[in-house]
Amino acid sequence: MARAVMSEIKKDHIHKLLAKGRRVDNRAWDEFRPITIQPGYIETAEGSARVKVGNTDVLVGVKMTIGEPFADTPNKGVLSTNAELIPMASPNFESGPPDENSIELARVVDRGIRESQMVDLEALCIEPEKEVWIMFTDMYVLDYDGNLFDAAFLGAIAALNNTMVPAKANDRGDDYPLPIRHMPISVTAVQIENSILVDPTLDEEKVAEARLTVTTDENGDLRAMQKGLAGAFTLDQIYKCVETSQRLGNDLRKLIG
Amino acid sequence: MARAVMSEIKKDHIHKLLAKGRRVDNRAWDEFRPITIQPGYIETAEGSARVKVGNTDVLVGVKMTIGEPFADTPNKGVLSTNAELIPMASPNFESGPPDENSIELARVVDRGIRESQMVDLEALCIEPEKEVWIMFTDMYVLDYDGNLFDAAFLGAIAALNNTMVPAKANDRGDDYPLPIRHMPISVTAVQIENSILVDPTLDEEKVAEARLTVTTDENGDLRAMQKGLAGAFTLDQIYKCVETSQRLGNDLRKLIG
Amino acid sequence: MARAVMSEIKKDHIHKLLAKGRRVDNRAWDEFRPITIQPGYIETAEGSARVKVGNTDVLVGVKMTIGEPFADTPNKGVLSTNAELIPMASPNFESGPPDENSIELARVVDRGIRESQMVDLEALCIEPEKEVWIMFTDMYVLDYDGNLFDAAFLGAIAALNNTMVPAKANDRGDDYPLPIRHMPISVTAVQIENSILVDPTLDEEKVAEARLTVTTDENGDLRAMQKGLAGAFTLDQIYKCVETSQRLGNDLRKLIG
Amino acid sequence: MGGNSNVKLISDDGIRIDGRKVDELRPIRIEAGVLKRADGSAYVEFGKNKVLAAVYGPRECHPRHMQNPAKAIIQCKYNMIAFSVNDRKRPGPDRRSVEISKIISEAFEYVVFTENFPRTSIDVYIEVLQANAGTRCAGLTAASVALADAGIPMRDLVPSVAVGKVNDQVVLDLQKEEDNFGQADLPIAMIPRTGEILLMQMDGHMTRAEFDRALELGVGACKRIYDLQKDALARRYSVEKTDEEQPDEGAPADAQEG
Amino acid sequence: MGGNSNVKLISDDGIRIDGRKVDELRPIRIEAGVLKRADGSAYVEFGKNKVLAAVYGPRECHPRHMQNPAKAIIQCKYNMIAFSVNDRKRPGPDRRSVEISKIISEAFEYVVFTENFPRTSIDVYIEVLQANAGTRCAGLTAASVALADAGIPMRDLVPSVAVGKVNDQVVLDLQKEEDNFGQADLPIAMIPRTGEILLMQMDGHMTRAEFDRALELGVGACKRIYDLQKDALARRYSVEKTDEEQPDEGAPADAQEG
Amino acid sequence: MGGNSNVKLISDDGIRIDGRKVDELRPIRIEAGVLKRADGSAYVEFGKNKVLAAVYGPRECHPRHMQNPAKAIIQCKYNMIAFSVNDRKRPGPDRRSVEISKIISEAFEYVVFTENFPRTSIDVYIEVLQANAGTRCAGLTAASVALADAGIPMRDLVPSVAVGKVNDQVVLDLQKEEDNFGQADLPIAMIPRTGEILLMQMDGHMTRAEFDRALELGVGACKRIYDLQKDALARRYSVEKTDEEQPDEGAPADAQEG
Repeated sequence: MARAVMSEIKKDHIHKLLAKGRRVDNRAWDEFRPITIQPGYIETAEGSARVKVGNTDVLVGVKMTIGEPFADTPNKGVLSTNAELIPMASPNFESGPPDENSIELARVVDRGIRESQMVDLEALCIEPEKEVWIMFTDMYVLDYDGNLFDAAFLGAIAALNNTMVPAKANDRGDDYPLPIRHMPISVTAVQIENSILVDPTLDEEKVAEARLTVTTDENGDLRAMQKGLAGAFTLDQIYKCVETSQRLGNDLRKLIG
Repeated sequence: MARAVMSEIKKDHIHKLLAKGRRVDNRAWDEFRPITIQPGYIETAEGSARVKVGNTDVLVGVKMTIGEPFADTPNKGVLSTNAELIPMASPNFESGPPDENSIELARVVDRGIRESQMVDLEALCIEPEKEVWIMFTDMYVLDYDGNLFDAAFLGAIAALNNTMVPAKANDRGDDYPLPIRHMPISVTAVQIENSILVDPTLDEEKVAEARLTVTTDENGDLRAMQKGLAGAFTLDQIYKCVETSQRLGNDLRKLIG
Repeated sequence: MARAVMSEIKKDHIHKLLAKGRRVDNRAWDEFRPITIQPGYIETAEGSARVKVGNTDVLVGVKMTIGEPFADTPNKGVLSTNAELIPMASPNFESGPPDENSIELARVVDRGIRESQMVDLEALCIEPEKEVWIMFTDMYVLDYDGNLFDAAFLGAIAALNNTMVPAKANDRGDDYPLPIRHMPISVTAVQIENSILVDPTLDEEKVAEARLTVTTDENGDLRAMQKGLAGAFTLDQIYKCVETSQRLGNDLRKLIG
Repeated sequence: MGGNSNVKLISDDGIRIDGRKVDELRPIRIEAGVLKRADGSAYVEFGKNKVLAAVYGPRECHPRHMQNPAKAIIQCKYNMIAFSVNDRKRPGPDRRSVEISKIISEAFEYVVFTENFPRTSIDVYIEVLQANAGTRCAGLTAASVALADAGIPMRDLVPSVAVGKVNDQVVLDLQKEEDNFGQADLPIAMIPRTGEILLMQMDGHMTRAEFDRALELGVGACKRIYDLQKDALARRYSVEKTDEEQPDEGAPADAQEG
Repeated sequence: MGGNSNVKLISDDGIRIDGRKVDELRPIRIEAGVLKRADGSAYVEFGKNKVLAAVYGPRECHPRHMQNPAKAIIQCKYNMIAFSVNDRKRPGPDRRSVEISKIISEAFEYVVFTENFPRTSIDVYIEVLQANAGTRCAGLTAASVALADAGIPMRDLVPSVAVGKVNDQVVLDLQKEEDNFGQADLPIAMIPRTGEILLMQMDGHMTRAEFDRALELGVGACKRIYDLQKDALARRYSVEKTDEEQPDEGAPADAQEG
Repeated sequence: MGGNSNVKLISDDGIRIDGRKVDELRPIRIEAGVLKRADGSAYVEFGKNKVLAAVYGPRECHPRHMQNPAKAIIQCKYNMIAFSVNDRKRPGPDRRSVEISKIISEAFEYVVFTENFPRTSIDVYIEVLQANAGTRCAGLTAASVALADAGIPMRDLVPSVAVGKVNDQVVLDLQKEEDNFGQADLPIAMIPRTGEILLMQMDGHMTRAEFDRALELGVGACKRIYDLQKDALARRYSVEKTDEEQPDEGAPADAQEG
């Protein structure tokens, strides 16, 4: 995903509006685009959700199989998170193995799930050192109009929230819902000429100097952060992003079951 | 294998002859080129055959090892078919992992063997769910002058017909011939300006609009089909190809031991 | 590593000096550049050494894990040797999987260790057919100024000489030094306009017509050879290289603990 | 094809396990223009199959050595997403999807007026979101609508369906269990206007009579699917007219008709 | 982050297992100009971390389609060598190193005056020879010195350090055991002259107050590392003057100052 | 090299397990011009080794950045087919074949008059159909004949053979068991006209005296193989004259002589 070039006219337009405190689609700086979440969209998955944030469209599915735990965590299930920026979603996405953009996306979502201890991985142990549940979370971007990080993360937590452990089909007792302990939410903002804008569209991303994703939990505690793009943030801007994430996170959390 | 460009003169020549009902090498429309089959060509293989159809030269070998069955077919041997269009065979073949042409070739031959139930895969089970014979059929194209599908398929069935299961070397009793149940034969035809030509040469393939491979068994029943190239067939042309395959298949079958 | 182009002036300079029996850095034809060896350079490795031969800088590390022996050597440890020509070391090295140059380097060093029976591989068997020590020798070229073969080989034998088998951390008794039986040394020479030059610099390699690496043991016996580059050697030149390797090998052997 | 005809998949009354008759299609849903970024797109359901298709192009062809100075090249990529099947599928092309991509590309090369767009590439992406047998046919059907949605001129739309043999009977549009335990599978695609067959594969075991019957069933079903394709494009076009007030922009309709 | 706060890593006196206080850096050693072939290079130790960085460029950018007609592109490759960690790491990039390479490349894109060198590539190679937590920060610190050593003009040097949370306390510059059993990790890099944050990642669990404290600790430590970077370049420069008698060749010093 | 000298491979009368004396070659068969599409080709048997070689070129060199404006590049690919050995070999290059391809390419770079064909590539493909030790030498021998068959001007043909040490004796042209249980292996290739050594590798254990004896044996054997190469080309040429009535087309003969 080479950052696509955008016309100077469009760029100027964004900048001029911003100077007046406005965005192209008339949103407030801290306002998300309309969000729709369709949980359980795919029957062949143990859990799934299709999430649209504006025109950005992401399909997330969770599959679970039985496998061996890692040697250093013998009593914990295994989490594997993958993102596919398929060429269907954008003229700038290419076929092939995950590139640095999809790897960064997958890893940021993965840490947001893993380090927040969202899923009780110990409850996914069947027999210590022998058998645990392996949980594959696959995120497919179907239509790309900016802010993949939040759309994908929303999709992932909605899909996980919706996942039934397929114990019965594997002769391991009755199915049960994935044990969810926390509900972290990520909120991404970009900086454009010292303005902070939440949930950037693709056009805004193209103009943006720096990006910051802040993931917070239901207590407002920080669970993950990722700064991106080539620019820098002042400390004040970072604090502003953190506070915005805490505030908007609470609203977004209500959208999940 | 980008379809190589051919001179307009050569093309015209083929077209003009066809208009008079003739082929460049004077064959009838339903006539194969001379075929030679050398079974047992390679000592290090469990079965092998070198097959020439005109100048097209294919070497097929079968290797067998002991392995685990697939979970959904616990009492059946495993079949693995691979085709290598090595750069030795044509200036248009390139080194590297199998491309779409070799994959299509391998899969069409594989289905011709597998779906026709040519080999009794249950007889290749050693112990259900534990141990079965894995059968690798590797097809190498050494010299390419058209109609790979039929040359490779003839090579494959000749090699299989010639294969001894290496039980002794694996401490599993005495060697025995691979249990063959059916003898499917594929016959490929192309369409050029509404003419149907069997066993196309490379030059004829370059001019051809569409290709149809029809595989029939000793009863004349259909076992596999594959349409290729960018053109289309009328229903009548398809029926003609099927009948030709049934008729010529009987002749070709006699060439195999 | 496309052989980099070098200026005609530099080339002429080397040739003219050679005609007077001299080298650019005033060494004798059979003289090595200054050599420094830092054994035990890396704590996370079971054995390691950083070796400089002139400006050529190589870091070698040995890691050992427990694994299964090969079926045909059930009572022997397993040796795996890998060379990385990382782009840090030269503007002509590229990122990516090992190319033919690093593969040749790794294989020549590997044979020098393996075929010389330098390490007693039988002493690395824990339980025949079940468990043996797998020994990974990784060679990283950090700075490239010619004669990688000898620098890497020196690094490898210095690192092996310095390796403790990590038995304790693997619950297999007490740690013990890797059992070393022989101390082979490689000496590489190039031919430039019928002159033989030992330990070529990068500039000399660029001008060289042919390269010969001869590995001898403490008895002066031959343990490995590899001819490289596009030129040829007369029989007399080969004998000269062999004798030089025997003679200089004894000096270099003293540098290893 | 398991070839196992012991599993009873058709009742004595000729009713299949999902309630269909042997010559009945699954419920089919087709929608055109479902994605924003793509130049054309379509969503198709054949029973429990859910398939998306997107088209980009004609656009500059990369890598350059693949350009054809006389016409556009069609590059179709068929893919099943990881959780579209019961056992997770590793992302990335496998041999099956490479073959399917190739034959679908070849099929569209014939119907698209590629000579109108020399040196370009028309890229068709088919993503199987949920699979239940017959995905290549559903995908081809979707891709054809997506091409029309992208305004790319074609000889005709291309409907596609699989016919098969189950419990010794020829049946239309196999679903998953029928595919797993059936005796033969015959996917076809056709050009309705001329009746020509554009794609045909077959494996399993069919007598000549069964094959003739299967082909007949398939051709008839393709015509019904063709109507649904045209309906979807008509709906898409009328929506566009209403939404965007562009009564003159006739590309999708044109494409659909010729 | 194991998140296991049961392992006692800080004594009741506030002393960590390697003897440091919570706000204390590990011993840091920085040397510039340590390789001959590279255009610029640096060696850095943060405690037991041993990291080499090399810079090539500005040079012709391959492949050509990655060239930017307006400026240089920065291509940073972070890599851990096979025996830099306890369990041998297979050579070649893994997902972690791809991500780290990306964010380090982005950080340098901002500080290097890339517009001075259109169409070129500036290639930065970071090799972790021995790892003990905090390698990306040590690598960034080294790479920044190597860029200066190569005479590439930059806004500022970039110091980097990780702050973390261990046994419910905010601690500076985690070493390996603290990283394995800690509760949060927050690597940052900054531009000392402006106080801006150039790189920031965080995972684990921190309250807002802990985060503020961590950021404060990190910013302070970066300033100390900045001084060490400048010292290393000054030493390198004075050595060069003595050795090579080139009093006018001021590139490293220039780079260091602006 | 198993290095196991306990396995008795030479009888007390000096006879090897396949009946040969220590200084005796296996039966060698060489045929030129065995493939239709290739510009030149050859088939070689050394005992149970069966090797095909094909040459394409001089032809345009891809990728372009590998072109040499002053001469042709030689790209040789040595490959063992999957069923050429007892345990099936996965298709695709392994490290062994990469090394062998490199050293064979280098050898031919010296003998081919590459400066006659600037910017082109001469591609040599060696396929080992059945392997029984000594395949690189059989392959080189075959490739050399294929180059001549392609009419490519060379300094000389290149014969190649391996010498080894078995049961403490120096023996010529090791077959499989001798290679598996032998003590040393020394493949060489030479330029008969000048007596120069073009390829040499050695592994195992040889005293200096053994090495000298091995080299002597190998050089002698190469001369015998050289005669067989010339015979094969002469037969090929006379056949061509008879078959195709082209008495003037002397390329293969020319190539053979210089």
